[in-house]
Amino acid sequence: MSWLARLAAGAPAPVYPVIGEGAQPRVERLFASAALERAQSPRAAALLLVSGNIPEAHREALDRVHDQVPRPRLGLHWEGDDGIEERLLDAWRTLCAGATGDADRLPDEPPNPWEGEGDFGQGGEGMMGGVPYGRPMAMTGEDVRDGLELDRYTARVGPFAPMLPPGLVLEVTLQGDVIVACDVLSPPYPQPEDADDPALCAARMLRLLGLPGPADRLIRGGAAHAIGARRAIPRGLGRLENAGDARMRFADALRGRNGGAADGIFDTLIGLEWSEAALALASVTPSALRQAALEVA
Amino acid sequence: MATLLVIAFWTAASVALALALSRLQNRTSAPQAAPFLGGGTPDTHAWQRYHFRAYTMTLLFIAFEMEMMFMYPWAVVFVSEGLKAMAEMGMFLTILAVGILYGWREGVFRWE
Amino acid sequence: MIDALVILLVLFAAWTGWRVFRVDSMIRATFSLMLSFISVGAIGVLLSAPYIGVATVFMMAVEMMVMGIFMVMFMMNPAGLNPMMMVHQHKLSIVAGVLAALGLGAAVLTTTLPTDPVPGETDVVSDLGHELLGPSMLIFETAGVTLLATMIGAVVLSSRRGRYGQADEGSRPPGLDPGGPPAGRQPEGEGGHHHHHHHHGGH
Amino acid sequence: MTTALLVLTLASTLAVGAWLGAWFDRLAPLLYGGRAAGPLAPLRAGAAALLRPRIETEAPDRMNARLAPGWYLALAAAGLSVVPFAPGAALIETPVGIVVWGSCEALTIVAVFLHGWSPNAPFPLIGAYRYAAIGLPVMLPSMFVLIAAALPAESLSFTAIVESQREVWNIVRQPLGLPLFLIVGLTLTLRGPMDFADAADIAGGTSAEDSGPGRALWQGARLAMLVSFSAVAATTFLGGPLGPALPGPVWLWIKTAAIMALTVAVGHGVARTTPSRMLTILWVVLLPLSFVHLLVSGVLAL
Repeated sequence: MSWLARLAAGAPAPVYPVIGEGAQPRVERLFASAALERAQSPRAAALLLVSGNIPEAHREALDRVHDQVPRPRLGLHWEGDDGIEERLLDAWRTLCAGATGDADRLPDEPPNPWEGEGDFGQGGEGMMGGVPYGRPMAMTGEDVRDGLELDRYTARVGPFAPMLPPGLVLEVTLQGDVIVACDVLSPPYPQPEDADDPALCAARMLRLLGLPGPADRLIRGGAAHAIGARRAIPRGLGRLENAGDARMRFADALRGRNGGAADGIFDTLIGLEWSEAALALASVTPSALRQAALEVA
Repeated sequence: MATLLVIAFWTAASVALALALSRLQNRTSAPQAAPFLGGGTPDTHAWQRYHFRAYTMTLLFIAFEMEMMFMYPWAVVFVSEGLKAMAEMGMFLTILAVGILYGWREGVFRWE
Repeated sequence: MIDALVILLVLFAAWTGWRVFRVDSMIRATFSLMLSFISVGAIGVLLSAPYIGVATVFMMAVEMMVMGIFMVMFMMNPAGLNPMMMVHQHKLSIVAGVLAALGLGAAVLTTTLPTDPVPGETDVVSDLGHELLGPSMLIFETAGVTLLATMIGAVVLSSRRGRYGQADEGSRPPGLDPGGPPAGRQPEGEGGHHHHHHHHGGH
Repeated sequence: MTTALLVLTLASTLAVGAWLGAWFDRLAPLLYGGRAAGPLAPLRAGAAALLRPRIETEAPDRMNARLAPGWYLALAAAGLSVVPFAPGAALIETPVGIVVWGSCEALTIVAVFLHGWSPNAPFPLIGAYRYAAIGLPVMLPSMFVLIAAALPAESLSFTAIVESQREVWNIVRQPLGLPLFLIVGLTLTLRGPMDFADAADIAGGTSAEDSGPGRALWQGARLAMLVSFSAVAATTFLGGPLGPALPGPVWLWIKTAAIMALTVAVGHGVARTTPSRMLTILWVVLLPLSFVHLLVSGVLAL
């Protein structure tokens, strides 16, 4: 083992958590206290922590996230038993010692066949045509805000996106960073009642506001001392009938109160900028969001 | 001249470091290279005619910034010219503040 | 030594300027142009105009950033994923370019330029400041008014929102031929979908 | 000879400062009752990142993906070069020091934008454009603050700005300057309330697709920029290398470390609002404040 590897083995294990059914509260509590690094994307991780049941329909998405962790990588399953921290640290040390780790799960095929087509083999034709490097280019369309008809980018985000609740798959169409169309393809996974704990709900908002320290403290049972957390949320964002807006729900969660139903939350997303949309979704409890998603999905 | 040589030296050193570090690379498979969307997939390339929402602001900004460039030489002679400098720059800034007020009233300092 | 550096910088500026038309990506083209301007600014520094030289770098950095944003917004195939030709009307542009270069070069070479070396100790920045507050004051204040006009013009032309409602309300795109029907997508009738309270007047 | 010594001093200041900044980041949980990490933690994290492989995204702008962290680091080094380590001893002794630093700030926007543009992936792209929207107007308070500091010095050079603080530091006679400049620093180093490039709601933004050595270099460059910004702030507001008993460079290091700690603490404790609101705040609140700051500094300088 080189000195670099020995040094690296002492670092907190970089983990990307994949949260399945019923695992959200325990994963959030694990990362609030353990000496682990919760990676924001699989690119920054070496370990993939899969916790809870993943439905068959999301198997491919799981494999994709798994493959996006750079090799050498290791995937671990966790069903809530003790000693997960040691298991993760052991796995990290094994990787640092030169283990080859898990192989890719998805076949090494481009999203569209393209090689050898076009003048330079790039797969495209003309200015905008074909599938250069395996994908087509975005095309123009209507906008909901200023009427400039620029490109619309459509993608499915989730079910394991770090800024969305686990299990939620949104098919969003963006113009720039503003959502111009949005469909719920799959609702968030069912979670135990514990996931609606106001501390966990407020901590999710704090994380989106760039305050992981206060968020961890809140989960461990302390008070969140942060400057401007409530005022950073725009007034009127994600306003629902009988449930106020995101700022109010956040203030309620900090006071230890849970919000009510979230019906209609997905309709408020159209026209929001991406970070506003993420805040609006995080401002309602997982159970309420699941109900709202089941109604529109 | 020393200025240029020093900056050229730092640039060359940093670029050399960046290139040296980028040589350590694995072969990336196609699913691994796909953009990260939390398990989801995109329809198209991310590069697009990107709808930048603050475009009017950038035009205003350029005009304002151009004006700011006059202020550097002004700052150097401010103390020696005294009130004259103060009055002149006050006038200049007032004219430009009108532009900012106008932009604010038209609501350009937001995501359009 | 300074001569050699100036020549190197001139060559670099010309090369990056040429790259602007040879790369496919708008972003690469934009920042090639920025590098070209930066070397021109560096030449300014070498020619004892430190403020003008460094200010050029400063200005060009932000301006090219803005230009890049607009280039990507409005150009087809902005990242050059499909190879393309960055120039139109080749022959005309080559002729125009060569003529302009020759003309400007001739103008420089035939003019008897003043040989008035700046003493090393001169504080050129404060000279510039005194100039702005003295003989050039009118020009300086005129620049302020001009920039105000620029700001207002930019807002009027590009902002959709405004105090008196949407800027494009009731507007129609011009026809492809004089007096012809409006080009592009037609405004929808009143029965169009008003899902987002979004007016479809004239795209 | 002096030049070689200054180059060495500067490089080691950047390296040691980057380590210190990374450690401050790991001490920040203490503010929130969490566990702090030891001084070796930054080195361990760096080694861990260096050991990981680099991956390449789909059809990336390969050249810019590789070079963007390098540009960022070069800008941090160039910015630090205009800071005098002892009265009159800057690596770049130029009459237009604050304009050189301003250019470094402006080019930082370009470097961050290129970092987000180059992977051809949605979250980095959103981060890049957001950063451009916020970073550009942040230039304005920065220019106002540095111009205000140049008024009593009657010069644009940092050496003269240091000299002008022999009697009283700028933090006393220009009280609004440091808070405004801190916002600039948070933007330049992608931190906390001004981290619109690498935010959590876009999975790490411009670095969402980074792994391995490229990631390590990007994070290192962020920390190097923190050092440069803090040194510039210490020079502009805390008298730089001026101070009794100890030699100039030591004073500069102490003051730089203090500003770094302040920046890190603010970065960890202040919430980040949405980019649209931040844009309004910048133009409607911070820009008028900068006007007031310049006016007050001007009246006091006369």
